[in-house]
Amino acid sequence: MSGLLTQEFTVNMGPHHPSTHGVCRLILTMDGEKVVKIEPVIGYLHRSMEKICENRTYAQCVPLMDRFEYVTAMSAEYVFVNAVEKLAEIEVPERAEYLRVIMLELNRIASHLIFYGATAMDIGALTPFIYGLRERELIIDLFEMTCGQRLTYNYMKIGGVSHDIPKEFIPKCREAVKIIGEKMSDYEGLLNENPIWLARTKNVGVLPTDLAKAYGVSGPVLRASGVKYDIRKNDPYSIYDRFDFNIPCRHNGDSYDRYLLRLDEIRESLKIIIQALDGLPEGDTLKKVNPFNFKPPAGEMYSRIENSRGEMGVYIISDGTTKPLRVKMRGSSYNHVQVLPKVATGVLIADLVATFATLDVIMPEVDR
Amino acid sequence: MLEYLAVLIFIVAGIGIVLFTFFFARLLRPSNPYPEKTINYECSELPFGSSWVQFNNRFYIFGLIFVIFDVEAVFLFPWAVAFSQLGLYALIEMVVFIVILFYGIYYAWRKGALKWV
Amino acid sequence: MGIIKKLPVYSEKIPGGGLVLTSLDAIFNYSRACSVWYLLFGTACCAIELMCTGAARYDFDRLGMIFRATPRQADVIIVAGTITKKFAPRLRRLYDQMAEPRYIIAMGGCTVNGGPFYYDCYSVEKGIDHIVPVDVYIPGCPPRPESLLEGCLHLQKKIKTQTISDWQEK
Amino acid sequence: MTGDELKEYIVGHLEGKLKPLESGKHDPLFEVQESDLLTVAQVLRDDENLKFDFLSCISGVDTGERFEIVYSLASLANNLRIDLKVVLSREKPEVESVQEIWPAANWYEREIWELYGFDIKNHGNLTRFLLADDWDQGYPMRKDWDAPDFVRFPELER
Repeated sequence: MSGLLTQEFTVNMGPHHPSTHGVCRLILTMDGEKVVKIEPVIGYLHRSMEKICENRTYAQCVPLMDRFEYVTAMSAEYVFVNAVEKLAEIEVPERAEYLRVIMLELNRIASHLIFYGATAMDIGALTPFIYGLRERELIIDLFEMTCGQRLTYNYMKIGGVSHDIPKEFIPKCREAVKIIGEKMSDYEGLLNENPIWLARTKNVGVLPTDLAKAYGVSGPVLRASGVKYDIRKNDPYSIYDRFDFNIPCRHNGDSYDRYLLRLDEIRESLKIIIQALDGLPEGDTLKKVNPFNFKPPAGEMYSRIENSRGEMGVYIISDGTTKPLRVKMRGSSYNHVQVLPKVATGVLIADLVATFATLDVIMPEVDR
Repeated sequence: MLEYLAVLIFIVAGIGIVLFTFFFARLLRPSNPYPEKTINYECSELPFGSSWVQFNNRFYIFGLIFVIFDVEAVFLFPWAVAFSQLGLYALIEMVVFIVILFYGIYYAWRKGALKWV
Repeated sequence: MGIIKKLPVYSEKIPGGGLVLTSLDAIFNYSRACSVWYLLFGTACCAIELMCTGAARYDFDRLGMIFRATPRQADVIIVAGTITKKFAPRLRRLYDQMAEPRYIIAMGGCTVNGGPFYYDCYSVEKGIDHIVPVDVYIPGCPPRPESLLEGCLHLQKKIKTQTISDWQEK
Repeated sequence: MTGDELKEYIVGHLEGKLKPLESGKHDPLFEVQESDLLTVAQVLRDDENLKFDFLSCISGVDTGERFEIVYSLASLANNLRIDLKVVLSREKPEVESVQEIWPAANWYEREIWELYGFDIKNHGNLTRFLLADDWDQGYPMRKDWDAPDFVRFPELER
């Protein structure tokens, strides 16, 4: 049977495709069902954010950073604000630091819940999508309570956070953490031992460790390939060194491990949130900085944080005026799409979809 | 003669309903084909290359073998339902039927049709 | 499409014809309005809001709106997200490949006139109304699911006011 | 290793090839000549207690009067982070491709070639990438770039 003369044909897994998480186009050369060559084409969401940032004051760049990575908008804001505060040596009040950590971890859980729903939907299961987004709404209510927006929060200001949390935030947050903790067993019960899920994700899209490091892969994808590296632990920013949480790490780097690792990370984030809620000090939440003529001293700075997808960084060059000279945004999905052809060639197209889903790529990070 | 009339009406009604639903919708819906609309959809890109290629039809062969044994199961159902009234003769008959088909799958297996390439 | 094209002409001549036409309109419009299938289409931040609107709490299915992956089976494209210059011809092609009667909901500031990417931006289309004919605009960046639902209700109202006679030109 | 020890160690180890700059606020920033970029990068990656095997990102910079390219490197094993800056000439900006040392650089360099117009030598596939297929208006990220429909944000007088 294998001696058949078969011809290859090229097909577009194009910009408008349910499983390319936005608008990424993969030109596939196929031999029947097997993918022979993948050539990613990106740029369908290139909104020239870096050019816009060069003509905005620092305070105006923050809402733009939300649109840079809109699934975890808090981490995009934080990475920019953290860079500017380090450039200008601004001391952030204690309460603001705690609120930031709570918001960052809540946003990480919300992003992993979207990952859980979207990956399952790509692989064919529709129920997890409804499960995941149902719990995510609890977290979105918390965000809405504090900063009024569901997706692009503009919550973190240079020097602190914009609003203090209302009274009913803490009980609602504890309740949400409890509910998500319980619902985790539903999520795992639905998919972890599901034979179809195992057949579709076990040793599919295996990313070896050296390939992962060579291609600058970071975050859960890197930790699923055996490298125990998390910026919150290895190069702690903000007050992450005060909380004890461990870094889940798995070794055979296939889609199943990447999926499991993100569920473990939800549990770690729940632990951090509880510790942060217990230790939340009183005090003011913003060290007021006049946003219109705020001029940080001239200098360059690459600040990076660990968001739900991987290492997110911002390289800011300020020349002492009110507008940054250059803001380079680094998203981790950029490297994950670059490593995709190395990981998913020679497999059936169904495995390509599973690999692409578990790499958890979203397009604004790639196209900026 | 009358019974045949009932059968005739039944056939005509069956075919009529199918044709009705099929063509009545064609009369009612707007149809406005123009070139940009009739290119085949390839994720909002212009389709390049042709899909008229020889490809490895491993799925087609599995589908074929499945259909054979699905039909076998269809024949088993009436027999299994009326099994108690039929007695020994029907049992032997069915066993022979199953053995013949069992030989079929053995042939396909030896020929390598079941090998997943 | 034979008879329906000539129906308005005949119905004027027959005394009770107008009644036939309007009642047929009512049937068509009601059935089309209550099951508008939207295309699974999302480029940027509004796509996440579209997903949330499709999920459990702000359910789209209440309005009879189910997501379809191909434009062949979709009635409406909810253009959720920024349309860049690179993607504009693709959006036009998607719209062309949809079967009539088809509609477009422009969701989010980017599709109305470029939104936050209007100034200093070299690669974003400033609004999509010069690419595809838009039926309903939904402001917001991203608009709340409630405003998206309201936009869909507006679309349903718009569908219910259509008549067969104006199908002929479209 | 803290920031200053790292600076001395690297300057000592790569005598004369790179000099630290003060403008790097949080992590050490070095300036490297374009000619010996590859040798410095090779040493930074393979040196035993440096091992910068993780290329975070490459940023092209146009400061109005000169072009620069900044490599942000990280070492997963020893938790270190530095930046390398290469100043390029204004008329003919070109730089060696560091793809052999860090394969992740492929797309970053391709993007810089497309948006800034730096010529990346022996890169392999410098092709259209982020911009629209029929883009012919030059290199948009340069400070002196302009286009007919390019609307500037109005200056709000305070």
